[in-house]
Amino acid sequence: MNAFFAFINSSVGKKILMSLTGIFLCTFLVEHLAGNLLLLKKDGGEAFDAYAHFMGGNPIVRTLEIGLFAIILIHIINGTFIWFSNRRARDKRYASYKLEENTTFQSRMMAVSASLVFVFLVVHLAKFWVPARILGEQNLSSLVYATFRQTFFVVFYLVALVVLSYHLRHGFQSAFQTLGWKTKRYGGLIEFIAVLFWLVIPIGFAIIPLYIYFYGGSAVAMMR
Amino acid sequence: MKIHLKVWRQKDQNDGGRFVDYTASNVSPDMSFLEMLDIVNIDLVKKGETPIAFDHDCREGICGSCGMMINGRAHGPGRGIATCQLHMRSFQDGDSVVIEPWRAAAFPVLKDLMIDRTSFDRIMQAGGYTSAKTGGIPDGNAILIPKPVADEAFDAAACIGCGACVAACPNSSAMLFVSAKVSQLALLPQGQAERTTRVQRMIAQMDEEKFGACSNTYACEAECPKQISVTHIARLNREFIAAQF
Amino acid sequence: MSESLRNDGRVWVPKKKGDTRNPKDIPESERDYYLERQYPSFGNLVPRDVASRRAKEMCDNGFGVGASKMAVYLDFADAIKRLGKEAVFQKYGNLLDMYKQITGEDPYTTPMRIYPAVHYTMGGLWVDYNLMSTIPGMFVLGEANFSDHGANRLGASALMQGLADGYFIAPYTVSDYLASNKFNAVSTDAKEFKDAENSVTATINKLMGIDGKKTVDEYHREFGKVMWDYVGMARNKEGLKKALTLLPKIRAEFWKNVKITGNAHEINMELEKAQRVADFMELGELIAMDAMNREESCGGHFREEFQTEEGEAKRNDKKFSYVAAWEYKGPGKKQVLHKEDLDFEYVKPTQRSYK
Amino acid sequence: MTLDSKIPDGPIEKKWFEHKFHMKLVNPANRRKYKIIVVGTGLAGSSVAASLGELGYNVLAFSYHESPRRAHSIAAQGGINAPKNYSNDGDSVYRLFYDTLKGGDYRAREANVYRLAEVSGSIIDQCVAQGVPFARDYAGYLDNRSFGGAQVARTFYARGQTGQQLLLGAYSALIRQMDAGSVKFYERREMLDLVVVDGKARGIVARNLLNGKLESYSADAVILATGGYGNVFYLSTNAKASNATALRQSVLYADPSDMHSCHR
Repeated sequence: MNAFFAFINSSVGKKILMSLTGIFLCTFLVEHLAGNLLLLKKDGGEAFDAYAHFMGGNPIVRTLEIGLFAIILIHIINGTFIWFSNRRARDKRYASYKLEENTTFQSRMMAVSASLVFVFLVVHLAKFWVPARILGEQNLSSLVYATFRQTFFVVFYLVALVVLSYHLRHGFQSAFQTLGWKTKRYGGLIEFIAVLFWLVIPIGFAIIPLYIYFYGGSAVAMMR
Repeated sequence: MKIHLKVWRQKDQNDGGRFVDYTASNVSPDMSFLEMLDIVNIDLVKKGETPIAFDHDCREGICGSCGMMINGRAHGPGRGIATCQLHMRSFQDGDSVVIEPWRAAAFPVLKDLMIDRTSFDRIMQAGGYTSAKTGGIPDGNAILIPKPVADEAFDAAACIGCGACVAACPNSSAMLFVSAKVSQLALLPQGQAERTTRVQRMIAQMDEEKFGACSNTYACEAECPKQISVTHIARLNREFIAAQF
Repeated sequence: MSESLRNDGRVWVPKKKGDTRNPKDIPESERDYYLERQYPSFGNLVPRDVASRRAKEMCDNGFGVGASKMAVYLDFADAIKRLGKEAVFQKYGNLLDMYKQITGEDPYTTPMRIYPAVHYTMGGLWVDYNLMSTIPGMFVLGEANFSDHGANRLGASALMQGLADGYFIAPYTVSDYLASNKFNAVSTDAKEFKDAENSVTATINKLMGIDGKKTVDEYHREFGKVMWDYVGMARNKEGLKKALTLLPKIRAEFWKNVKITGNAHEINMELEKAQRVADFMELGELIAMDAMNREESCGGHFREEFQTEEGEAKRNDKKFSYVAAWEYKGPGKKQVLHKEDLDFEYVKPTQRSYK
Repeated sequence: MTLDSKIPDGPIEKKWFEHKFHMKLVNPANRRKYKIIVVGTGLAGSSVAASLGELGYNVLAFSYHESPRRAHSIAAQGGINAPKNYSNDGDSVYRLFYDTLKGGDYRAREANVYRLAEVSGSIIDQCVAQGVPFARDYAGYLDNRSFGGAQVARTFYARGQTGQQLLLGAYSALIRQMDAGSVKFYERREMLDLVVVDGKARGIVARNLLNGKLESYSADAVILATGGYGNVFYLSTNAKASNATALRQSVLYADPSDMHSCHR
């Protein structure tokens, strides 16, 4: 236990924790997207609602959900902690510091993109998760359709997805670097898989509000 | 050439420090950056002022003594060079140059551009060695090391301990420095006996010295005078994880 | 640059004096690979004293290249053709990169311009076989002692000697010394320590008190130039005489007119330099005096009056087969010469030949 | 004053062997009672401080650099000789001895040169054990190249950074002893005087370069490993801080005129 505590308390241990939670959250995104794509089905939201109902009622899923929240919290708290200790590691700032010549925009913006994703998460949970899980909303698909007919929310979600994409652009490969898997041999493969997370998945999520906004609304109305 | 300098002057560790403007005239493009500073210093001494203190020694880019932040870049513009290898032909007549010491809590400023890098030695002391005793050693060829392994170990061993990785890193992290030694000895058969304790002790010491955590921005690799690859950091992480089991 | 480059690099100068053409435009037939010509069996691998002297000679005779005319070419074109650029990079990559950074020229495509400079000193403190100096209990190791290289050190032997002394010789001999002597505890409050501290303080105060006009660097450069010009790679009686009049003058002026800013109770690099340069000055004079005294040429010590018909160092084993050790008698006083005769039981001295 | 070189009797290949046997030893239990000062932590200084520390002596090591790794030994690029005859071109201890003596134009002691050639093979083994990444061929064997003044390939090298890699090897041996507590390292101290008590070297006075304070240290033996004086010639490839200050004592300078040049 002592050894484990020393491990997790070290700077590298904290980064490893960051990586593992980050990768877990990435896998959650895959599941989340797969479920959400049911919204594109032209059945008036029936499949999606069934899926939402299953997710809300199944005790195993509900337990996993607690785990998910715990991991999100660890990711946030641990990240904040690392951010503060990294700030302390440089007691005096440079008068001239051309970090942009040596690093990517995404890597410099991790703390900012993380904060924005957090804001998004709060809105997102308040908008959908609270009604579905706490208030007992049965017809989640209608709520989604209604939300994404509003220009404000569509733009808000698109912006959030761009920010998430930036966060994952650096974060995904960074996690594998921290876990030591980004070697000369596998570095290319990791960058390739990373495309799935920072490009394909955000686009997948973006299709839903866009589709609903431009086509989905009328289609759903016709079905009703 | 004429160069306008803005140099960090700090009397000692307790002094707050400030920027002072100087002008270096009659600078030739073939001069190294340190030779340019030498000229400024001779003028200062003649005027009865204390010259700008900076660490330097071999002036061939191998001892790792020199190092300063030049216009926001560790060791100045250019890749794969130490400050002593930077030449004035990299600047234009009339340029303004801001010169600051490396900034890190683990590298306190001693005077002007001189910093205390003994934290690096303390990290090395925590395991950056093999326990080879003097004498009683098997023949050099008794240990076979395939060329690709020897080459990769060499790439890591090329570290000159200048601290540019720390200076360039937004987190003042020393991971590239530590990884260079851990990686070198993890690759070589001679380093196997202490493989586990080495990585654990060196990282513990690195944390104790208040270096930041690596956030994989790779600014270190970009500014390393020996262009040591961040794949060594990946190996360090792997070693650290493996050490838990 | 490292001597190792001569392994695969070829040294040459244009056959025509004062040839200012780009080296690439000089055809093979108009190049003089003088080391290969003069030393067919060792070629570019002659020892460094010989290579340095020949380079200087070429430049002195007007065959030098580059803007200063004080350089010869070291060419990797053949090696690259034979081994490929990658192989040359593997062997010498960082040296060639270093050259490129200094000069802004690419040695893979343009021949390097090289010139000799002081790199290592064979002389040093006299020690016996146990590496102990004339003061009991004071051992001297590595480049600081004089013992193993004679008048010229072979390439790749400096590192060898430093480590041999440190790992495998001194640990035994120091133990022997400790086991063979009795030691009373000595406190740093003892009179001897206080005296030493006082004398050091006096020197520092003296240096700080001069407050003259010229910087330490200026004196170092001035003094060094006299050393280089008259006590350098080739020496003669006239030059040494001149050096021995110039050097004490510079030293005397230094002690009256050097300017050191700041104070002695802080980081003061000017003071550090001044102390070192003050010592160099005493040592420089001693070097000149010893060079004057040794009327022969041997290895790195080349007296122009003593050379063979082929321009090689000509020793005088009858008179100078000894180690010259000079006893320091205090500042400003003349040093006293002691001799340790050298006996050769196994390798009989002959005229060195690298032909 | 007569100069007694104390060269042992006997045939040249037996001198060092016999001498080692006849030298007195300090009982391992008594070694920690002795204090030894080492001034300079380049190749020679680091290696001797580490070796003495390992034997059990109390070692105080001084450097005017911030770290032993900055010493100028680092700038020796080419390589290090050893008569291992790995290249099968007829090398031997005797040939290295012969080449060195001849290269030095017969102005060195035969016995010393022979001993140097004799122990040089162990240096390679020692460095390999420390993890010095010498150049290797594809099968994993150590690679050699040739060098000035010799017709055999006996030079071991680590790209063009041999000096640096060997120094880092010696440095690692030194920090290992610092870690073990047998060597205490004093950085940024410049030795300014040797202290002789009752005719024996018993200590040094050093200036702490950070605050200018003079500090005295006593010991039972003092080892100087302070490098050369090439900077006497301003035009030198030596590091700016390579100096001769620590050499300035009432001891004898030998052959000071033999200076050495190389390509720049």
